[in-house]
Amino acid sequence: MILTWMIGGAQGSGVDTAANLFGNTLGKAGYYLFGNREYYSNIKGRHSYFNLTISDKPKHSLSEKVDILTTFDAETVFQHFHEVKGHLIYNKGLENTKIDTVQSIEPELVEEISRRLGSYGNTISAAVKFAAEKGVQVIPIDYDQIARDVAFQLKVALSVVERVKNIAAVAASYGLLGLKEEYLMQSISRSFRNELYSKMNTIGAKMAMSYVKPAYDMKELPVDKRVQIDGNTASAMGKIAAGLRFQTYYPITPASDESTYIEAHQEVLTIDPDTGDKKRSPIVVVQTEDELAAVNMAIGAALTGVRAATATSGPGFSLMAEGIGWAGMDEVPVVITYYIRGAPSTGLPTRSGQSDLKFALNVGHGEFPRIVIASGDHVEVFKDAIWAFNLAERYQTPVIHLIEKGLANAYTTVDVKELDYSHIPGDRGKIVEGGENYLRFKLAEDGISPRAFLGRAHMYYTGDEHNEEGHISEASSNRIAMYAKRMKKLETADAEIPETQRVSVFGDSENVILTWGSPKGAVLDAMEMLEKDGIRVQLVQLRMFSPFPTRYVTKLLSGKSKIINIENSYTGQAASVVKEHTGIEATNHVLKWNGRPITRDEVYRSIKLILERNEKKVILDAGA
Amino acid sequence: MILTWMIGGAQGSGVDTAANLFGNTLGKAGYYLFGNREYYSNIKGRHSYFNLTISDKPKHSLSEKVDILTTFDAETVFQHFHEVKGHLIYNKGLENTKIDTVQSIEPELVEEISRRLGSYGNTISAAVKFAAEKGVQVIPIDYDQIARDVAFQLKVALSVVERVKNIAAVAASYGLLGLKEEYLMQSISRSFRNELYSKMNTIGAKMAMSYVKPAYDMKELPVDKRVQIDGNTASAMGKIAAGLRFQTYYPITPASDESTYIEAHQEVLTIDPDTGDKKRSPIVVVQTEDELAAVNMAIGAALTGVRAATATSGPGFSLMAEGIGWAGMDEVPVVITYYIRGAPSTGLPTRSGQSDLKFALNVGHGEFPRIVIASGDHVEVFKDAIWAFNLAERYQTPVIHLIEKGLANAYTTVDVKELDYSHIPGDRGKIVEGGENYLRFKLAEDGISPRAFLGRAHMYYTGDEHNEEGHISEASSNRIAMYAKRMKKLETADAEIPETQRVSVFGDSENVILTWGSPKGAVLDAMEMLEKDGIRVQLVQLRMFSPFPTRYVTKLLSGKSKIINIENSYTGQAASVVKEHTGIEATNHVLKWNGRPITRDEVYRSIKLILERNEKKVILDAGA
Amino acid sequence: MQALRKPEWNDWCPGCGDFGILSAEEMAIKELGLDLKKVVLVSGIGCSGKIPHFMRLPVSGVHTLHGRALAFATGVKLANPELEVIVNGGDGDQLGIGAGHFVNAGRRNTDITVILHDNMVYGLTKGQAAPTLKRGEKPKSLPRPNINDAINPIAMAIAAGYTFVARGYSYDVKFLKDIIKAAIKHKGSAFLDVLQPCPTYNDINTKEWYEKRIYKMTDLDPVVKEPGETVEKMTKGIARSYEWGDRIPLGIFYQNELVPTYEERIASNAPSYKNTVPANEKIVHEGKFTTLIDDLINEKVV
Amino acid sequence: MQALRKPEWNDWCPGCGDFGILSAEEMAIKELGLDLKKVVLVSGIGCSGKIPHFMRLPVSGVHTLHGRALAFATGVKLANPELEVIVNGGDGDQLGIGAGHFVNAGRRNTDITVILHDNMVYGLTKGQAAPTLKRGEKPKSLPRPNINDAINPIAMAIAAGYTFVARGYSYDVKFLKDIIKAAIKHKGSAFLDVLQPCPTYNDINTKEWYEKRIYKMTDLDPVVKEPGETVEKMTKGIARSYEWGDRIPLGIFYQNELVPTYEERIASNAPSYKNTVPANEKIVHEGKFTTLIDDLINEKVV
Ligand SMILES: Cc1ncc(C[n+]2csc(CCOP(=O)(O)OP(=O)(O)O)c2C)c(N)n1
Ligand SMILES: Cc1ncc(C[n+]2csc(CCOP(=O)(O)OP(=O)(O)O)c2C)c(N)n1
Ligand code: SF4
Ligand code: SF4
Ligand SMILES: [Mg+2]
Ligand SMILES: [Mg+2]
Repeated sequence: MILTWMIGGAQGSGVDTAANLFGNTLGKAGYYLFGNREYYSNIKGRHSYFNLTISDKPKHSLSEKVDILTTFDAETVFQHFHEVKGHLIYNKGLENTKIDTVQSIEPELVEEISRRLGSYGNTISAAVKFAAEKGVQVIPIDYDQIARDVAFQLKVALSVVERVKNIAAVAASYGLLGLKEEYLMQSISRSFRNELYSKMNTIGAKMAMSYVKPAYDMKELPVDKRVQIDGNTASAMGKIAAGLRFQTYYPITPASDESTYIEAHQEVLTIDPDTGDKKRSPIVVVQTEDELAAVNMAIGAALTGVRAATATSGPGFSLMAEGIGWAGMDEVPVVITYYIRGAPSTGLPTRSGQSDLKFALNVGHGEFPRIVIASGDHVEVFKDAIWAFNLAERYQTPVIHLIEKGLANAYTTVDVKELDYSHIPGDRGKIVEGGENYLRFKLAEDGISPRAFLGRAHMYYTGDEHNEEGHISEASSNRIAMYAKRMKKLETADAEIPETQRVSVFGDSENVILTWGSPKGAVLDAMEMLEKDGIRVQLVQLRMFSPFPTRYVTKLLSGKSKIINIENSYTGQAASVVKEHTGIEATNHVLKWNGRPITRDEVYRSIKLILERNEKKVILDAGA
Repeated sequence: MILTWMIGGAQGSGVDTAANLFGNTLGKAGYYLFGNREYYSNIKGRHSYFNLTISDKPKHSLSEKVDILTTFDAETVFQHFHEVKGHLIYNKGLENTKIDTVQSIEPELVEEISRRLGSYGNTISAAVKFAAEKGVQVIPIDYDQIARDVAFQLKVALSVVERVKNIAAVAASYGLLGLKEEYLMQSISRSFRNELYSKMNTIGAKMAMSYVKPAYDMKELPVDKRVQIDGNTASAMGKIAAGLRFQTYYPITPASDESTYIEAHQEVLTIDPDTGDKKRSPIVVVQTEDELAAVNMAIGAALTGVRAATATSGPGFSLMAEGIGWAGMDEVPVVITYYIRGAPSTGLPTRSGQSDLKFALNVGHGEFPRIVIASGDHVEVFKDAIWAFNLAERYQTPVIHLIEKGLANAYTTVDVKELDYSHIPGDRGKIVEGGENYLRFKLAEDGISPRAFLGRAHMYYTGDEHNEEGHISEASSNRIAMYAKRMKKLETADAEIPETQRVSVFGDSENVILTWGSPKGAVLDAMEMLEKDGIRVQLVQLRMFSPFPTRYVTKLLSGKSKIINIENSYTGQAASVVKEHTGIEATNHVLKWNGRPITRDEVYRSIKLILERNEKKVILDAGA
Repeated sequence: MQALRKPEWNDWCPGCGDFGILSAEEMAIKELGLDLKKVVLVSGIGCSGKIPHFMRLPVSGVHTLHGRALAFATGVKLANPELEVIVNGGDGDQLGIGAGHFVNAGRRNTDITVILHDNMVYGLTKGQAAPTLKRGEKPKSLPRPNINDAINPIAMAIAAGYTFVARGYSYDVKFLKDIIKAAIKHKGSAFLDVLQPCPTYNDINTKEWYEKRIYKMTDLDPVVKEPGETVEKMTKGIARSYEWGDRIPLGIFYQNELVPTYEERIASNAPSYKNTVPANEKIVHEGKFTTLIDDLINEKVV
Repeated sequence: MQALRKPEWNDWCPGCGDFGILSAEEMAIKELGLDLKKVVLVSGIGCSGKIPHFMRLPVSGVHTLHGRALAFATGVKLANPELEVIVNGGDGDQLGIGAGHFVNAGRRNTDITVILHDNMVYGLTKGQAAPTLKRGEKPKSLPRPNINDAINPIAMAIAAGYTFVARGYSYDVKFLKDIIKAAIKHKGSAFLDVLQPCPTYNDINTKEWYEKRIYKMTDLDPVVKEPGETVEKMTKGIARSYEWGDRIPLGIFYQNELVPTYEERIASNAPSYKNTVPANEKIVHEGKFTTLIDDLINEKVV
């Protein structure tokens, strides 16, 4: 069972709260959720929306069309009417609103929507008619009447109850599901501590529900212990679990929510290994003056032995290039959580993308070992955040953890047992006390010199080429050996980290889908859809790009009929990285660079197109 | 005829002047030169040396061994005695100096040299003996006596004439050549305007020459009009020729010499196209507060229509990542001259390398077109500097011009006619006046929108995704089109720029040497040496990395027996770029990462090793 | 002056102080009768950074990178000194990530106008503490009270070398407009600290809060009339800028036109700069380069 | 205190003012009897940046990136407040490329000591103008006179929020040593402007030049004894810092221990920081993580 739902509204108008409340209700009712928030780089007034997949089994992707679209403003209808296949709930009072009077819609988009509406006209009524003619049930709701009634009942001014429309929209859509009303009412009273708001929304919700009749016949399901988390939180939790003690950040979308979460949970509970006593320990969180400071401060902290990290996204990462190089040169374990958003430059700051992969792989002048991992879903985000620290300390090198905005701001429900990490040992690598003649950069077969913490022994660090002691050295033979020692670590890592941990494989077929990051979910969900049509494909998901699992990928891709690269970029970067390492070329490409996540429907359709017509390049464009 | 010569001495002790004086003298005598300066990241006291190839035909590389090593200090002898094959001139007064008393030699190096000297002992005498036993003519000079005599003759204190030792060392080596004494004397009087110094050096030179007898029988040769230039100057001249009007920089080795040169020649002579009148025009040169400012200030200037550039090296380039992305997003023609030095991090700041290639190719988050070219010799540096501006304006995109330290600080003599650039037309691309409804980012088939200068019409720029007018736009369809338009420019460039201009090919053979940048010279010179042994190889020199000449390189490399990649890096970056684009893998690698340039002897030996024994990877280490 | 095809929709929050700055800036440009084609607004990233897109006059806009507006603006101005360059940026933009450029631009005194949207928060990233937020304050979006001390932008600007340093308030549009006009007319780098309420995230320094406190200085003579007065006027301006609390002064804190502009300084080293606009030079004519390098080559002939 | 295996060869130019700073710093560390293992010198890039390699005491050294020493140092100190962190950097390093960190570090008042090697040139890159070089001056390696105004580091530091701001002279080693000791002992960010002749590139501000001009201030009481005095002492310190020319004052310009350090401020939000050194925490014990996240998970249970 799978149901897709959407709500939209202006930023700052309470649509966030409404969507979360709806999600919570469904979660409580035992459903798995995968939801994503799309929004403009704007604080108030521009259009934002939530796209939610609700299912009795875990799902990891979005759909292109939704069963239910619930709205209370005009823009949401204009932006999304063509995406609805089941029910469209709209504000009756806005029927005559014309598209060109909705100022928050960008001129390009007005043109496009007008073209789409064509002869239907240019009003909400036209859009609704368009949908209705395509078989959508359209449900007008008199939100103004509801607001007036609520204001009257509570004896407050109309302006006070303005926001009841959000919850009314949620409630109307909830009413279609066939679930118990009390679930929703409980969510409302949990969400609104303020008594007036709680009452107002309860009344409003009931009124709205009276407009609709159950249409989807959903039942409550038994729930295991489940959490609802977004990618930012998953990463933060993973870091904290791994023992993070120092996090720096400079505000940037979509990364800073991670740091804000850590800041709000700055005192963590720890257990004293010797006594078993529990106590609070501090995580130092510093909002720095810029990302140059953020990365270098984290590096400085890492030298003292704390697990230190920073989190940023494209523009900030660009500023970290030099610092990451120093960490590589000085063999500092530091984790950089890299949230990828729409690029280049300021780009689409609140949208998603995967076009920063090759930059992450090549950041910083010169050659130094770096480890780059990429998560494909929320559980991976959580566990990779732990893995990242283990890798950083074991190989004494910066680790870049890639998470796309499409995961960061997406949320999902996960069975708590999936977050169990007790099988992941904490690995701090070669740590020593130091002592008198300690040599921080002692040459070693595997490239890894025993590391002492700054403050425990005396030692030297420099970004210049250095000798074993850490003093500047320009001697040719020292240079050759020290450089090779550093690079050797990557070979050691390549030998030690099982390739099967660096690539995930799902299914088996002569037709392979190659992807990484968030498209994983869409591909997995599409694979189920394809399977119903009797089509089997194999998914090869790249989890670590450096050191690259060359042998395994070569083996996996050799002799396949089709290698279909699916990516949120223009040039298909992962495919070119694969080719660089293996010489094997993707045969087909499915690419999307409009900043919106890839949906399972798009994957489904593209794969069919490719298998049936051998389309070389499919360009995707779903998402308003 | 080819002769190799070397002089060394502590930084700041006048060895620069001495080496230049020697070079000028040989240049005047009609010889072609190729010289390189190696030095520590230090102002005074550490060892520096010049390695010079002198020939009757143009040469473009250094040798591993030198015919003549002339010295006046102890360190130079210790660092280089094993590299001499002909004559070693040294300071008699230092014969008993022990290696471990020379404090400026790094401890790693002391150990290494001591090992090399082995049972010979640990003094200058030991080193001299080592050389003598290998057949080297050793020439002790009593520099102290010379200094005393000069001081006496001129009636000045001994301390005043300390520096006569430099010129004496030069003169002694000059005496071996068999060239007319007056050439040297003229050079001395041209170099030293100060009468006392001129006299002192003239007398000292004569005295030193009396220690030696001609051994090389060189003759003066007829000279065409020839210039002696280093890479920094060649780049500066090219930029000025191309119409540079705005240059920013932040001091950094080895880039800032370019900017200092431009600053010193800030008012250029121009010819008025309409009247034929000549006048002076200013080049604005700004020493900025950092490289963030440098790149962004140049971009700002470029918006107004001037040809604007900046020059930097690794650490500075790392800081330019974000700015370059903005220029890519906003289609700004800006040239970044990227001097590559020993990396990563601060690395070997005064040494050479090629390990920044992939960073340059992938700099900045996200995808945007960028053009990356690399020069292999001084003439290419000059012409590429012009080409860079033409490309930048034609494709409205940042152009990165790669020059290694090994070219920047190397000098050569070039026939003036080689610098003729009258066949290169100035190409400013699509420029318009603008006018009322000017759209800076108008969609165009070839991706190139007509460009008006800021101040001529009103227009908008933003690093956010934008519409044709330059206003922020997040609409999906606009994003798809605008992004594709930008990327289209690279395809247009790929279609327009002849691939033969992007790859240079020398010779023909089933065995190909693949390289780029400064190793070109060493390879060409080695090819002559190999030819004498009856060995033919082909050189494929990559000149442009983006857009990559995929078809031509594929054609060139397909079906070859051996593809030997020669590079100043650890991982062989150009080879991996080639593989990424063509799927073709180098069969053998010759790699060097000690910061010293590749010599022709190393190439010669490596190729033999590879052709004879199919050595997979040859690691080079020449150069003190 | 012609209207745009269609003005961009202004997506600042209702009640945002940025509206006042926009209006004042438009009025100042209009009243000064500037050639609009030659007016270039250079801005940083933040709510404030969007200002060029929202201006209803057909000037040009360059919406740059977070913290880098001053670098871009300097490039624009020096390459074409005929342009009127105005920089707008947030407090995070100019004094956090951009502080290095802010300080070093003061040392140049390029003839530009710099307007700080001082709302004490990082607006566009959802209300984190900006460098002008006082220590201990906790506007609603901060999880915990701010632990950084505030920068005093006026003191910093005077110390850095700006030659016109003033403060305005975004809802007193008329006064602000007059100060912007003075800043534009000023020869050299003019810096304007504009107190800008952010009703969405800053619930401490609100309109009401300011309007109880601000007043226009009448007792300070900020103008340096001869070089000897410089240090005295600078320190007086700095001292006054620390007045903050019950009373917050608006107006000019320091002004000095005796310091040469960067343009003048360039011309002192390269006299041709005085009467040549680099951006107007025809560097290529019918495919031929107009710059001659024979002299440079001859210098290098062996 | 044990000697190093072999001290690094010091490759500064003969007569460089950096030698005096090195000696004074060594003496200060020795005389304060600090635990040498816990002393960390963090430096930038430049001649000055090499100082940790040259120190003859077995302290630790972190030779960082050009302009970034303060960021590294802050990370070191906050992760392990038991360490004594001293930052050395050039004027280009700290006030040019590092100006943003310089200003913003003042706002934190972390308990570190910052020493500026003020030689007015970019030494290691061959003598270009540094931000403290006065406009119009032309030390020998500049092709043309400097066209930037100089930064006044003392004024800038006070304005930025450093709570101990002083000036020393590199050849008066004893006086400098005493000031460094005071700076290290000071609770909060201490900034020291050290006049450092560069005999190789700065032929204007030489030893002789300085020694005719410098004097030790005795008439300024720089210490803030109660909060009400703050602005007055700050502005007095700033005003005095403009004295430059025939007479150049050395000594403390401003000192204020009433401002809480960043460490104290962190502890005010996270009390466990008061008695926990993050760097000493055992975050992994026999392969098991010691941090418990059950509460965090429970918060998110649906
Ligand atoms: C290098 C970089 N880091 C971070 C960001 C994210 N960012 C966008 S706006 C903003 C803050 C804006 O605050 P402020 O400058 O005060 O402007 P306001 O929104 O308050 O006007 C930040 C940090 C960015 N765009 N670039
Ligand atoms: C990002 C970056 N830009 C430029 C450089 C080159 N660089 C090395 S030292 C130096 C200047 C040093 O001057 P200063 O900081 O005053 O120190 P000093 O040598 O005078 O002690 C510069 C610019 C660098 N290392 N990194
Ligand atoms: S967040 Fe604040 S500064 Fe930004 S637009 Fe809204 S009110 Fe204005
Ligand atoms: S260049 Fe100047 S600052 Fe650097 S070591 Fe030499 S004298 Fe000292
Ligand atoms: Mg702000
Ligand atoms: Mg300096």
